[in-house]
Amino acid sequence: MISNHLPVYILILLLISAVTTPAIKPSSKKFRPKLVGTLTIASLLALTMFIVVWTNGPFYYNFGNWDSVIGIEFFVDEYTSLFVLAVLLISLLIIIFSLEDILHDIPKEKTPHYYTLMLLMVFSMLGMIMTNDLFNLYVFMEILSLTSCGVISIKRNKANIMASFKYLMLGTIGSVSILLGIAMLYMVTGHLNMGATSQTISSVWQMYPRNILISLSFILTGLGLKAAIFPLHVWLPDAHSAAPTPSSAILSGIVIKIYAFSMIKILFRVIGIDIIKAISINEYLTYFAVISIVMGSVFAIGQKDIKRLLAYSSVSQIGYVFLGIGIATEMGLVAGMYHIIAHAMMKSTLFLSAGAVIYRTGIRKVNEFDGLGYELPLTLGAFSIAALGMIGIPGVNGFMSKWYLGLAAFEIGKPIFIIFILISSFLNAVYFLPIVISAFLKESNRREQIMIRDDIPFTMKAPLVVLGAACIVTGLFPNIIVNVIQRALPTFMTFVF
Amino acid sequence: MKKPFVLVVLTVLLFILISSLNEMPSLGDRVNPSYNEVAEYYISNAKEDTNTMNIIAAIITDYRAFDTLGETTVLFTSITAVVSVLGFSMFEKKEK
Amino acid sequence: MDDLIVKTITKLVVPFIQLYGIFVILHGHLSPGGGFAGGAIIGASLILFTLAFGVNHTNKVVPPSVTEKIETGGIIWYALLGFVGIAVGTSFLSNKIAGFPLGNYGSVISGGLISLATIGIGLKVASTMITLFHRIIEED
Amino acid sequence: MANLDMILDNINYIGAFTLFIIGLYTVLTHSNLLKRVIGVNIMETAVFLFFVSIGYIKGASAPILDQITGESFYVNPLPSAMILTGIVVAVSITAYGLSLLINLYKEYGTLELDEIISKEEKAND
Repeated sequence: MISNHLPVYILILLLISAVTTPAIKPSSKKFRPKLVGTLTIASLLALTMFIVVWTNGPFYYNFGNWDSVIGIEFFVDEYTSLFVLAVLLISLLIIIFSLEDILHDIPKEKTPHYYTLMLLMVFSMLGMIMTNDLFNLYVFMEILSLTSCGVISIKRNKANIMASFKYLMLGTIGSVSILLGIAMLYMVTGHLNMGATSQTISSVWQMYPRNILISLSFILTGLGLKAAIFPLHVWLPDAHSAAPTPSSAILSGIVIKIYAFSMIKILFRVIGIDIIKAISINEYLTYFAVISIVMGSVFAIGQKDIKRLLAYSSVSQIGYVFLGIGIATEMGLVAGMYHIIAHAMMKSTLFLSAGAVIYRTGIRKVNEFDGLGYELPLTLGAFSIAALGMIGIPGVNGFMSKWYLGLAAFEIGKPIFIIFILISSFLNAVYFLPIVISAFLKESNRREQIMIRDDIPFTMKAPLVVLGAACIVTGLFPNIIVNVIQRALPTFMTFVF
Repeated sequence: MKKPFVLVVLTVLLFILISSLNEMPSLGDRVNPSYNEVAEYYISNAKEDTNTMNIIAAIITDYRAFDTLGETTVLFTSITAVVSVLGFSMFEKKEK
Repeated sequence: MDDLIVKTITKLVVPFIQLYGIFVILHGHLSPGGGFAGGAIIGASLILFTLAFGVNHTNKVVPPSVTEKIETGGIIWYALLGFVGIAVGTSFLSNKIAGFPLGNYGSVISGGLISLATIGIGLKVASTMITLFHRIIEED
Repeated sequence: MANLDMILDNINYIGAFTLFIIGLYTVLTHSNLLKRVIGVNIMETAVFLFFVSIGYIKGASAPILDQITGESFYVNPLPSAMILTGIVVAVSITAYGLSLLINLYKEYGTLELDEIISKEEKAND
């Protein structure tokens, strides 16, 4: 199976284009096509990888042809390739959006640095999804946390630098505790490869139970800190509201989901389902998730600034993913993984449309949104589609993940989770609906600037339309994603090496 | 008021960590689980796999070479991030 | 900073430090040290040079455009070494199977991919240290 | 409970854990931002000490095969190889954190968090 070098081609293509971006002057004509071209080629490669995996099953890729225990190994199964494809497509749309929007935030000479950081961020995210080696996961996580702080602090005003410093400090505490957890796992099992570790853990579990418990708690706190679960989410609102729009879209939409997916990989592929049930870690995960769902929405209600409101709603939405992981059954995982992709689409649409509004009218306060629907029908249309999805109206993909979560909660006999999901949907409605209503139904005191068609540049309208349509399509036909997850589930549930 | 609370929590955490030490494989003895067939493979086969004397150089640039590629990328990102934060582009020069 | 004694001593010492740094890089696969340690030594020697002679003097010696090319070149060089493995048909970054000449045991040119990659890493670490140091120095 | 030889023979792990807790304490409670960067560095060194001392074997020598291939007894090379990568990561995070601090110092003139917060309050009201 060595003939299939696709993962390497995607990663190295992104790396080389990220490294050569500073060499091209931003004013030259080749600058933009090169950026968009790299990501389109990478998405096509990801599509072929998905087709290859869909036809003849998951494959391992060993670097340097070493045995999987000796060298580093990539493991690409159905869900990984779908997630890689989704990440690449959404980043492509976000970068297309940012071509015009970023010029408002940073001077033109700085754009090469910004796009290098963005491409390196996508490179490290794909690395984290595909790797099957614990230390390699840590190295990619470091690149991701460094670039995500760099992407915030590129707009050099006081709020950004302070938010990015706070994010850097808390993010580094998270990754240091994850490294300590990996070190403890290595101390007990002697392997860094995920498959080999999970095999040795099941045999060594009786001898060193406390060691594995402590290492697991370090890893979960580190990942929870980086994925902004409720008690550890303090850095997220400042970071995501101060950042330029495309970076807050990619940060909220995809980056925190990558940490959630790494938690799924570590919990189900390294530790294994029976040990998790034995020490009932997933019970505590569900409690944290439920608190995070409710408290995230409660905080979001009181927000005035549109971006802070969306940042707090990300905290509550990541709670859905962790609720799916905490339920730890087939249906729970399906719900969690489905919501990872569904929320990536919805949150990117919300942040991009909020950015378009700020780009055109400069309005950031939520209560000044009345009458904007006439001025920017397309932008606010995409915003309301995604907002309805977040509330959970059928037909948009948000509803499907709540539906699967409800089924999963019902399956394990805990209907209390369904009540919490309904409460949070209600809370979402409390803070999303007023925006949509005031945008479309209220008169705007800026009547005189009525423009029937949006006059935001085409490169900003196209991503919004595509993302809005994607939300609806995956909402109406969820099996596109669910079948893929169903096929990938055996690798998580009973990962026999 | 925050400091003593954090101090207490951290000393409790330290106590838990150190008290759980005697269950962990102890330091420096030959038999602990991390010195398994993987480590022995590196030591015994490094000579004919890579023909080098320094096994650690063999590990970072041959067996696990992809880690070091990630490493050089971390170096590159740190430069880009620092330059994007500190770099006084022509923009600021005109202001000065 | 432009004290005469410091200048003369740096003029004497810097070449030897750099020679030692290059020695550590080239013997990366024979003796302890390697890409990172050797690069740090060379970087430290250039920082000593900047401290003694001031930033703009070093900028003439090691202009920013050169350091930028070394950084980009370092990663491209590493990826190229990896692609040799794919070109030959084995997987990315493979050494002995990809037919790299392993040379005879114990000599400087031995270890195929290892010494080539170590040289690339050494230069990259050295240029990273210099650029970071110059960026932070020029700031205040 | 902690008899003396248990402490003595895994002193590395105890040292690593205490350093980790000291670093965590410095990061969480210090008002000066520069001290927080130093605290993060202490935590990183603690984890590297812990990671390297996993591979340590009493009486074993460094994993460099000497010329006369005497069959001597080597330390586990994998953790020390991994730490090379970790150290470079720690350096780049500190470099980036310090450059952020330089910007903050130019904006606020101070690195004390409470002064920054009071300046912030004065600024926006």
